[in-house]
Amino acid sequence: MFHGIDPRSPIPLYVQIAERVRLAIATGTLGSAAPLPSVRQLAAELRINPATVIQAYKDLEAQGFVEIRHGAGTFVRELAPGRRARERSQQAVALVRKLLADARRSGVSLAELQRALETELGARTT
Amino acid sequence: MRAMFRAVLHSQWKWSRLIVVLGTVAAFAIPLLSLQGAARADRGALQAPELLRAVQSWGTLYPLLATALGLLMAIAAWAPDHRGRHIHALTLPLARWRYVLLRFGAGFVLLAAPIAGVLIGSSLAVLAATLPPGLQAYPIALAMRFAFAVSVAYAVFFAVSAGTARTAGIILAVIAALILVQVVASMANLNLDLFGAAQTALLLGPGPLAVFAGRWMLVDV
Amino acid sequence: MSRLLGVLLTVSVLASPVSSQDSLIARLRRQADSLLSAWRDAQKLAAVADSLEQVRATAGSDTIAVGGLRIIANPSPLPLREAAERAWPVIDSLYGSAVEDLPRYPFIFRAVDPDSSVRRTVLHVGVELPWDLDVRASTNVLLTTVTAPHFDPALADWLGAALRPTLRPEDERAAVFVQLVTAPSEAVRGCFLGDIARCKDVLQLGDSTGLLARWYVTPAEREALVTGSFTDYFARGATAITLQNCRQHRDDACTALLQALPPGSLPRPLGPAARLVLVREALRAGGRDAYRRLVASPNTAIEARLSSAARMDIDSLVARWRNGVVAARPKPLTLPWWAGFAAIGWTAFFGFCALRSSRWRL
Amino acid sequence: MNDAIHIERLHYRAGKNFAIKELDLHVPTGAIYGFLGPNGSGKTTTIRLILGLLRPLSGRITVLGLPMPEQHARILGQIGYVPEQPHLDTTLTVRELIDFQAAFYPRWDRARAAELIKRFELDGEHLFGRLSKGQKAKLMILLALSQCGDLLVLDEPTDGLDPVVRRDILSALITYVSERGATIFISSHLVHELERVCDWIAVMDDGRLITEAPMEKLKHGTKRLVVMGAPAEIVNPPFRVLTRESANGGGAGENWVVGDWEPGMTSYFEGVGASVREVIDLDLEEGFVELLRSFREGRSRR
Repeated sequence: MFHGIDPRSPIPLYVQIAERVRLAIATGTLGSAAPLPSVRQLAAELRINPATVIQAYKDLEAQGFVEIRHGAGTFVRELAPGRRARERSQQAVALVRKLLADARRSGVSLAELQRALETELGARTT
Repeated sequence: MRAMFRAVLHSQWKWSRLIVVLGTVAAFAIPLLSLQGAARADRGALQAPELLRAVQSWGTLYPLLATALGLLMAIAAWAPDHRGRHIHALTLPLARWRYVLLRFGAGFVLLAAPIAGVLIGSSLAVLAATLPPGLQAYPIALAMRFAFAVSVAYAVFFAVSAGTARTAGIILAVIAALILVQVVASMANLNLDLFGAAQTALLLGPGPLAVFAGRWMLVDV
Repeated sequence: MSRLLGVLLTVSVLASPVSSQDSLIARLRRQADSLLSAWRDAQKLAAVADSLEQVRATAGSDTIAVGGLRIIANPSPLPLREAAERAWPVIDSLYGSAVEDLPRYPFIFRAVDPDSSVRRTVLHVGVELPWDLDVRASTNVLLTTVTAPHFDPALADWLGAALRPTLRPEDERAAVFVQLVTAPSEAVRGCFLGDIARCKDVLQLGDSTGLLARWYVTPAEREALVTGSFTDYFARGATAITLQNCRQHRDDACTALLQALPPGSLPRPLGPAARLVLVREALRAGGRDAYRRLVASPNTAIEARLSSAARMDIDSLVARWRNGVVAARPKPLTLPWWAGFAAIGWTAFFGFCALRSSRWRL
Repeated sequence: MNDAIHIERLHYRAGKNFAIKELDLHVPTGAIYGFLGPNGSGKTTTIRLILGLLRPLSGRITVLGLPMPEQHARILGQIGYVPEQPHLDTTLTVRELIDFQAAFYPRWDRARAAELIKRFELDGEHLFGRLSKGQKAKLMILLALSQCGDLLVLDEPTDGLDPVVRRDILSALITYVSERGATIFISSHLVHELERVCDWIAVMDDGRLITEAPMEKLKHGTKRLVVMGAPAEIVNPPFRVLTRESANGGGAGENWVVGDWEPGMTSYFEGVGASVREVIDLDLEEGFVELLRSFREGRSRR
């Protein structure tokens, strides 16, 4: 779930961790009330500062995704069904926005992008 | 403090095992060898003077052994530290002089073995040998003198090798200066006898080397 | 013819004085008288000179009289009075009654400043002493320069050293003890172990025939003696071969060599100290006038003189001597008491230096 | 002032050519404090001053609230130190070294030592001299951690080691920190590692501290800007101009590297009649390199 965390990217580590957890929740790999790895375990495994993991878990708690019970650890909260769908669509929007930024930087026009999308999707649906 | 001493002692034992064992064997053997002649009773009246000569010649080995032990033990105590440029010792959580004291004490504990070697060796030698009439054996006095000699030698070399290169340099500079002045004085034929004075200061009277200069006789009148 | 003439001449020469015999004899007598009177004058002159010298030496100096001692010395910081007070009892105990004639031989000292280079008139009488001697040194001077009442050559020969009063007889006895134990001679060892006859042999009392056999009993000793002290003496000339044989433990060769030594040069197994101690023992045992009896009959045998002085037979005297010596075993100089403390002190000092070394003080 | 290490106006001179001047350094308690700097910039010397191995000419050093070097014995009891070069005796075995160290530290944690020996697969009977570079580093880390110090001072602990060993060491460090909330003062050349772990970064060059800032502020505060039409002289900008050079490939564009950048600062450029075509993020390494270059140019210009 947390492979490929990149400390060199400008996005702070705790944001990346929070993203990954939200993605996992969205895709359902983390069912509701499923336990998240403990701060100590995750920090040691990813070799990052425990404070970063704590901050990521706090953000998730603030956004209502998880619930930190002191001494017992961190658990995914009961999510309203629509919440997961909304989370998935937000993920999609974020992906598209990133795609557009990359396209602009590499000078690809919108029309070409659209055509490539259709051929790619076409090939996928048949 | 006791645990620290045991740790320092163990490390120092590991570095100077060979020296201590060889030293003890030598210290045990010299008295026995020196009294070898005593057994030959057939020499009659000639036995006494010959025995005294033998004891005298073997006797010169004691101060040499004591100095060698002192020197080697001091080197064994400081060589590893010097190699690591003292970083390890300096980062230990105790006052610096305490660490030096531990090393100093550990050295003495290890030097107890050769001293015991002399004591046991000479006592055994005396028991085994038949002394000619009139001659007396002094094993304990000999062992005590050896112990003092070893401890003074160890302390001297310990101080020199514990000091930084600067202190060693200072000592060498002093000696060099003495030699220089003596040479200049002898060239200008002033009767300035520095070595004589130094010798009397060191050897005779309560000088540091007085204990080396005495009579190392296991058997005497 | 000439021979006849010669004879005539000699006869005439011989005969001529007869007439003038009495004139020659008279002349000779006159000459002898004049010589005699000249000699006497010279004697008187010498006596005057001596007394003058005496007066000059003693002029202006005070005399110190302690017991039988008379000391004439110029005023100086020399502690002569205390020295005399220390020396007198020892001298008195040695010479006993013979000290009455000591005052006739006063000490004449002149204290001089050893460092000054001013020229001093030569002193023919008395002794020059540096003026900075302490009491002990002055006492020793008195003891060594006291004139023995009756000088006796036979005794001196036998002793091999001058009989002097001593402040520390026990050191002398300790030295003799060391000789008794370490001398390479079976006889000496026998004496140490208690055989009085052997002691008399090694002290050279009694008849002095066949000394070699009695002094150096075993072949090993004889060989050790030859190789030890006579190697170069015998190495050259005819005796070289016998020396070689002696080296190969041939006892006859060694004995031959030793017997070939000129008489009296056979080294005595015990040094003079042993005999000195014996004499002191005799004088101590004999009471006040033991010394007088000792020097009374110079030409009788030594053991007779000793026994008469000590008023006991020679064997018991030698036994007393032996017991005194054996009891005087020297204190073993193994470790002076302060050496231990000095060593510990120096160890602590150097340890302290190690503690103070700069790296360790930060 | 609950800094684990607090240094004020530190002066130290070693021989003619090297000196630390006016060093002020604050390591907050509980932080993982990265100490970056090129070789010979005085990192090891600073660490030695912190540990009391060297005596400064002037200035005050307070470690864990205690003055150094007066209280060096007590402080060292609460510190785990891993030096740049192995400082342990080569003739002692691993077990002997551990026992030796244990005797000196009252808070020695035998369990942790045993657990680390297993985790690092160290053989107790091996002589320290014959261990590989990685094993030596692991042993020194083991000793430092087992001393249960509140402060770990690590002088390039993982430099020159293979990734596997580095991973083991870092995870052991992180576990220790999360368990005991200790402070780590780590000097290293592996910027990515520091980037991953540290929450504070200090950069030192030639005996002087260039900057000391939280990781986020340092990393996100340094940007490279592609600026068009900027005037030669700019008057007190809200950010720090580190370097300014014309873009390669001609044109009026210039590449600026700036520090203390806030997102809203592009408006400043409109004010001076210039425009920012692009704001490029820099990772720690690029930021570090730029910082050093600007510092050295600044120093050479002065």
